[in-house]
Amino acid sequence: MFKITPMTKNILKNLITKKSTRPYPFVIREPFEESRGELYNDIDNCIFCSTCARKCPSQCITVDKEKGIWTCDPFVCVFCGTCMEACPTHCLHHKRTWRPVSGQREMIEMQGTPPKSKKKAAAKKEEASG
Amino acid sequence: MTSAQVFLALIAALFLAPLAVGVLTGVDRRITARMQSRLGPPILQPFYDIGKLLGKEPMLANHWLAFCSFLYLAGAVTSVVLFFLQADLLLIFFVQAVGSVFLVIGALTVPSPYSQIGAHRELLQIIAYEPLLILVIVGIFLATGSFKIEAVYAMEQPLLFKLPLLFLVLGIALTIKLRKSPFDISASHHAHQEIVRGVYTEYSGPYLAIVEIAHWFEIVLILCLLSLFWSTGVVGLVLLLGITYFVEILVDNTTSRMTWRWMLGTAWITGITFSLINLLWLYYG
Amino acid sequence: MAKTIIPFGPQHPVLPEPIHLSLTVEDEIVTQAVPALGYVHRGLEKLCDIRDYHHMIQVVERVCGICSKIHAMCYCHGLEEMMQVEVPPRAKYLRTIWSELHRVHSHLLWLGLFADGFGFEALFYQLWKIRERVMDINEATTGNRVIVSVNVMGGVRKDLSLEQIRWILSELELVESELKALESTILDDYTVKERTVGKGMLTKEQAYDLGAAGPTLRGSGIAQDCRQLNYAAFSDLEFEPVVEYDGDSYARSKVRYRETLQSIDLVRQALHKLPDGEINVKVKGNPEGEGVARVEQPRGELFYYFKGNGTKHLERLRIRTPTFANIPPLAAMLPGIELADVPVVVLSIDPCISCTER
Amino acid sequence: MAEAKTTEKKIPVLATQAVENDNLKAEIRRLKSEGYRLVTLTCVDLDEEHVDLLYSFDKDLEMVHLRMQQPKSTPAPSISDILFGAFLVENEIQDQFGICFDGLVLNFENYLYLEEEVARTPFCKYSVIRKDAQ
Amino acid sequence: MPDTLLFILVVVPFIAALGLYALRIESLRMVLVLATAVLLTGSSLALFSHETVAFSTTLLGVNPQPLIVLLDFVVLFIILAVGLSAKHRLIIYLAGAQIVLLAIFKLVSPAEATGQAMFLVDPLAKLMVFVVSVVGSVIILHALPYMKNHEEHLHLTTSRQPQFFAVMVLFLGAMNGLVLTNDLGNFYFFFEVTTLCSFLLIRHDLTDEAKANSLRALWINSLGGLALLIGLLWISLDLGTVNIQQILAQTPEAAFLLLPIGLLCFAGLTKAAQLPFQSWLLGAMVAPTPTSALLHSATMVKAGVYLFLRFSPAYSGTFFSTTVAFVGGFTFLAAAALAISQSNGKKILAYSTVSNLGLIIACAGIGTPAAIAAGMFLIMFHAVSKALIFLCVGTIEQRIASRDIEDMRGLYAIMPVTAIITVLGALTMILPPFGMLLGKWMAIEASAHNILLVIILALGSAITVLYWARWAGLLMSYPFKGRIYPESQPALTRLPLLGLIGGALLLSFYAPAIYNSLIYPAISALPLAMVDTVPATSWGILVLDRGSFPVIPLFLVAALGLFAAIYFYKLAGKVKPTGPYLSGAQTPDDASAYAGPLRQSIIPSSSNYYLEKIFGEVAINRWVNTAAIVLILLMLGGGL
Amino acid sequence: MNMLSKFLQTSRIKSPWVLHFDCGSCNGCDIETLAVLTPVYDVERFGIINVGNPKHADVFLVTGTVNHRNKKVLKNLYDQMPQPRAVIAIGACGLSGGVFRDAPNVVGGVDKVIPVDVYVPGCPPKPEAIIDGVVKALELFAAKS
Ligand code: SF4
Ligand code: SF4
Ligand code: SF4
Ligand code: SF4
Ligand code: SF4
Ligand code: SF4
Ligand code: SF4
Ligand code: SF4
Repeated sequence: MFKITPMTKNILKNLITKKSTRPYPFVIREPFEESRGELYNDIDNCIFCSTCARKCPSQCITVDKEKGIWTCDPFVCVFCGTCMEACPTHCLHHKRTWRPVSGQREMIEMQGTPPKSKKKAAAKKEEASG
Repeated sequence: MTSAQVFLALIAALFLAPLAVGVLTGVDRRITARMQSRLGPPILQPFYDIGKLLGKEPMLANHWLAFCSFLYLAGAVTSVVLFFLQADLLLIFFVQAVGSVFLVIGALTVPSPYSQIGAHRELLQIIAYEPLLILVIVGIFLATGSFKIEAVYAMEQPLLFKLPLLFLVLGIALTIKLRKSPFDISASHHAHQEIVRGVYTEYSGPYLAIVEIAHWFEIVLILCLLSLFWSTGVVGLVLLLGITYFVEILVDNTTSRMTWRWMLGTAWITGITFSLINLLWLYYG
Repeated sequence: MAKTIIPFGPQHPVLPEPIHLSLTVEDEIVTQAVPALGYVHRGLEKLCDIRDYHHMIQVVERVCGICSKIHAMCYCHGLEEMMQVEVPPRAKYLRTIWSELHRVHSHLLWLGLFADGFGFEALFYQLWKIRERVMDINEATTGNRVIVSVNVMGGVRKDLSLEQIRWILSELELVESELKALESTILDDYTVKERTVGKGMLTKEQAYDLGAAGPTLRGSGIAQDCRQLNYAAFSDLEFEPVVEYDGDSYARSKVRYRETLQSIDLVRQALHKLPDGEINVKVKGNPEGEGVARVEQPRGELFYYFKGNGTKHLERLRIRTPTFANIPPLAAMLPGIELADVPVVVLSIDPCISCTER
Repeated sequence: MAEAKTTEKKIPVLATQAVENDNLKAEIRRLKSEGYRLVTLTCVDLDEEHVDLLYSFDKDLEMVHLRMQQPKSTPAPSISDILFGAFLVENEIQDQFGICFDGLVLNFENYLYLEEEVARTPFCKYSVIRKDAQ
Repeated sequence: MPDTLLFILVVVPFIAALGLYALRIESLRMVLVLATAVLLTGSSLALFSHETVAFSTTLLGVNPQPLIVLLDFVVLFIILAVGLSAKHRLIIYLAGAQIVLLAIFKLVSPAEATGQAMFLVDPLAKLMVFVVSVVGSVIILHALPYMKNHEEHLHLTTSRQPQFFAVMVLFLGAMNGLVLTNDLGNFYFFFEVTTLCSFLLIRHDLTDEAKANSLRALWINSLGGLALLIGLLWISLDLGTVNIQQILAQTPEAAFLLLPIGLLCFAGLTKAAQLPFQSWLLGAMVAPTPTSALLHSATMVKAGVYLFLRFSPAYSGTFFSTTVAFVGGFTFLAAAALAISQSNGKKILAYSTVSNLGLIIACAGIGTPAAIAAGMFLIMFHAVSKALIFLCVGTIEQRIASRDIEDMRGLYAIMPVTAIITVLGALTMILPPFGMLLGKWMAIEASAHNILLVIILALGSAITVLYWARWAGLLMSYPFKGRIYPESQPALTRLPLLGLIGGALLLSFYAPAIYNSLIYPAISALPLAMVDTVPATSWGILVLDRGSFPVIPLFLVAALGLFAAIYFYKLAGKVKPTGPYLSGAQTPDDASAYAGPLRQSIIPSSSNYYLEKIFGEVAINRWVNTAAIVLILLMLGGGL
Repeated sequence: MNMLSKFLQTSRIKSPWVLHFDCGSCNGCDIETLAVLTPVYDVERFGIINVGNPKHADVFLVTGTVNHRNKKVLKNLYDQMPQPRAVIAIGACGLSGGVFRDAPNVVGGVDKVIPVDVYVPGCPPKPEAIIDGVVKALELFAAKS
């Protein structure tokens, strides 16, 4: 009908075999190949097309095409990888390690070279020539 | 006893014994962790816990908690001191009951449902283990002819041979007192249980530290009682204590927490049956 | 006589999630239990107004973090049916594999919490130790331990390599053998049975009338499992719904224990039969019209209702989760039990409040 | 990535059976006696005046839906006296859409999920000020 | 001199009773009661100065015997009349039988002829006189303001206080007579007077319940009276004497006398409300609280156990004695268990009384010197502590209009002084170094060779802790920020409480001294069959041959602990207050309420566990009563 | 005296008892927080115990989005924690409301109600990240006194 303390075997085995605890802060395990950690923009390749901002389900990316600023709120990002897949130039990547903890709010702001829009470029040209 | 002996006994009772129990609890937690395939806390963890608690901001839901926590400590300490002074066993038992009663009264003074339920469960634990302890003491009396501890030390043979079943009965009481599974019903180590931390719920910060220290003294007392069962040699005594404690940890890790109804029934029925058999055997055997 | 009235929750160490029960007890016997909800309610169904239907995949995955994959699958499956998208077979198999892995980890998690509910700490820790292997499989194959985000409309985002398949099979072997080593503790231990057998009785009729779902329903002797609807790859796989007849907490835990082994077996079958081919198709257009979808979550039948209006925003998204269906049966189980059994009985329906309140 | 085969789309419709306030309870009783199990209620906001209430039932994995058009201003009959399991979802709809249910066995009076701070029905496109259920 | 003292102790109350009944003026009544109380207290204390055992054949030179005979019949006829008017068959038969038997006895009695010492002042008697006169006086004083309030609550037009105080005072005299007399015939008379007093006081409020309960008390006690009378007749026929000392002197040889002594003990059981006769005492709780305190816990019921202790030498060492121990022990355990299931404060006290008397009877049954000493200790400490708690409950009841302990939750906030006194009183019942525990300790140590008995005592002792500790705890249960109201009481209410608690503490402290001066001489003189060393004291430590109890040292340690605790209590007043833990659901404006379902703000409440299903009267009454009857039959059989 | 205060100081860092409150999380963060207690991560190594009672806790782990109902609970629990204490917000939801921040019944992150000392981003954060969070909170304790 029932057994009395069948757990004993397991318990005693644990006592003499290796413990399963990973000594985390002292030994850091190699992250998996696929792990989606901190998001990171290879800003030089970014064309400020805003695709990532549109596709992001948390709406945490803002792209300022004028100034060439790509901003992401790391406290809102849910690390889903959608933006990375949508980016036409493949300049977005997830690092394999997680984003470090912090003591206050912060934004990720990256400054790149904004692509010259045709209109503006033309205007500039005019200026230069004029 | 000479006054030097008394002095030594006081030192042992007041300082060495609780320190030893602190380390023992640390070892206990370590072994438990290993049994669960974990690394576990440092051996000195119980002391850090106490130190941390002492340094916390005091906060109370009722002043009487402070009052009662000190009397709990006083009761526990006095009983241990009396033991080291080799007083009357039954008296020691009644003195430790003072501590337990104040722990409960303290918990009852707060109109908090968890604390109240914990206190009632603690009372039920008290009525479960108190008769058993009295019977163990009576067993010792029947074996030695006296309630005084010195009579035990005068024995030539370890008490264990005469009181094997009563040793098991003491084991039940020990499990209840150590708050170990299956009897961790009124306050468990951590709080994954239905009444949060039961009697301890409302004691916090320094007051919780006092309660924990008092609990150490209670453990000292009950281990001392255990030690009486092998009073003839130090090696046997240490072995007996070690094995008993290990078995306690084993039981803790291989059983669920039971309900108080189960506890009351089991403790009384098995405890009293075992005691009765052992006592009758002593009396007529 | 005065009553004891206890606020059980919203924060309570045995309840992993915030739910409140006002318990009235007498000598620790529960005479009345009134629930209060709303501590997790976010109103996320309404987010479909401002997030398009692709975004919503990520949102519904976060209805619940435990069986997240299955929410996303149900959502995608329902919309794909509405939009008449044919999902490639390999994607169907992959969805099945991950969803069953979620069931394994969810059941292991539950068995652990259940053990903790009746104070069996060592068992709790062992089960969670085993579960870490499944979490590792999740992370290694999808990139995240818990919320895997692999579903997209029209298929999945990640593929499995041959090497990964082999590794998963060997890990599952370990999970299975380690779990079986605990079988006698979970099912036969005296103290465990003492705490679970006969606790929280729900008869077959009650379970059916009150609308119970999943293991709660199957533990009362009704063999209903939405996987029999043959969504994803379930039409190709062999399985029988797990049924137990006693209707108590023990029966429910037995159902879950057996389902864990069953799911491991299903993953294995699916991995062996995994067809080659594409893993997703491009989905064009916007959903229009009405549709429903049902899949089997670890906790039971999950029901989605969609109403589209031809724009990229859904008109209405309605999610009915299994715990939502299991709350009325729970309310019927509570009166008359001991206070000490409240956690056991509450946990026995495997409550997921996050899902319930959305 | 392959293109989805988008063979001439037709708008999917859900097969439902229309009911009125008056015969709702009778229908529910009929379904119950035929061995159907309540899955859930779904409330869909239609316009400023109306919502649709969908009652979904299941029997051996086959679903049946009843559809009832309900004016927002009048209370709908509660079926929780017939099927206790419905009380939770009816309370939810009270909270989210401001529809009142008559004869709810356990009535959270518009405060199942929401607090006093929330002044408007959150799930209606044309939100209304939440009323206290009487 | 002892003559005068005896006169004051026994006769003056009778006279005062007449006076109280006749005088209907409140202030005069006050004076008279005060005077009687002072007189009684003074003379009972004065009695202690007479170290030697004193005898007296007459009272102030008058032989009261004929008067006693007359009064004896008067009492019996009153009982008969009560029975007739209530058409209570049992009472009629019992009273009738007693009248006939008494007549026979008076006709054949040899007692008067021998002209033996009529009164005996030995330590046991002194102890009892002390309990009756001092504790009794304090209770009667407390009754003065109590009864005034009581009648105001009842809106009585004509005061019934004259009767009340008359009976109360009369009772004191009867009790003193009962413990001092050395003549079993007179003993019977006083016994019947207490029965009658008890009856009158229980029905004092004249409610239907009171009347019914008083009749129950009357028939059960009359049953005891009948048993007593039969035993008496038997002994007088057999031995030719009813002089207690002579009986005791003869019994060891005349072992066949155990059955009549068994009958006397049976009477003791009914008077002490031992199982299965407990029902009359529980019913008696309908009476005004001073009555309960005086008759039904502090003094009258002690007449029953007094009988056991008095006759303990007669049966010591016999099988009968062992069965007495079991009867007492069983009542100790069963009544304690029954007390768990009660929430009515007075019923708890009633069961607790029954239980403690059981323990005393068990002590008498164990019959070693240490056990007898324990019994005497218990009589004294129980009387003081129990009277105190009764008066506390009475005081509380008049304030909160309930005697349910659940309603006393948080009493500290409205009656801080009374609450603390009550808690202290409860603690003196269960904790060392107080006297009750000392007695219990001696009892257990003395009974340790009787395995079954010691198991019973161990269980009973633990259960006793349960019902006292939870009561003590709930009195103090109030929220930190809750306002505490100062309490004002009439001096005659406050002083008796303070006096009794002070007395309880002091007596406990002086327990070794009391032992030396009073109990040691008593038990060393007893012709006990159980030869065992008599406990001794040294340095405030009570030493048995098997153990020791350091009373004074423990008191010192306790005082130290208490001072430390009070110090920290004071400090705690400055600590940050917080509400109780309520799972985080507390409402913003009141930390001790929580926001529950349906937007209600709920104040969580708690209730004790009464375990009705396990220890309830319904659940176990039948079993324990049957078991008790079997034990009593065994006891009487043991007398054969 | 110095030794004693030093001991108390060390103790504070060596014995952080945590209180975990699910403040409307999807369970993802909760199960990771619980996982941290289990053998594979075993934070009892650092003396961390999950106490489930604010009166005994030093570190408050909060997961999930704050809504109108649970914000009161959050505040209540925080108020019952004695000093010194630290609050750790876990996961995108606890930090800001995450993917749900625009949902009708969402107030926002934990710091809208109580001061947060450490933010642990992720959805859900890995158990290792949660351990990092607690370690960071301990640094705060060390600095505070
Ligand atoms: S938070 Fe910003 S920078 Fe970081 S991963 Fe997300 S998008 Fe990239
Ligand atoms: S990972 Fe997801 S949530 Fe984060 S920025 Fe990219 S799309 Fe947005
Ligand atoms: S999608 Fe890629 S290229 Fe476009 S803005 Fe985002 S990061 Fe830059
Ligand atoms: S509760 Fe007692 S036994 Fe458990 S850890 Fe604390 S001191 Fe040790
Ligand atoms: S029951 Fe929970 S809190 Fe207690 S020891 Fe086990 S895991 Fe820790
Ligand atoms: S049942 Fe729902 S909440 Fe649970 S894991 Fe599956 S999808 Fe998530
Ligand atoms: S049932 Fe629970 S685990 Fe599953 S999705 Fe819902 S909340 Fe999450
Ligand atoms: S952060 Fe992500 S995993 Fe955590 S509660 Fe929010 S949605 Fe769930």
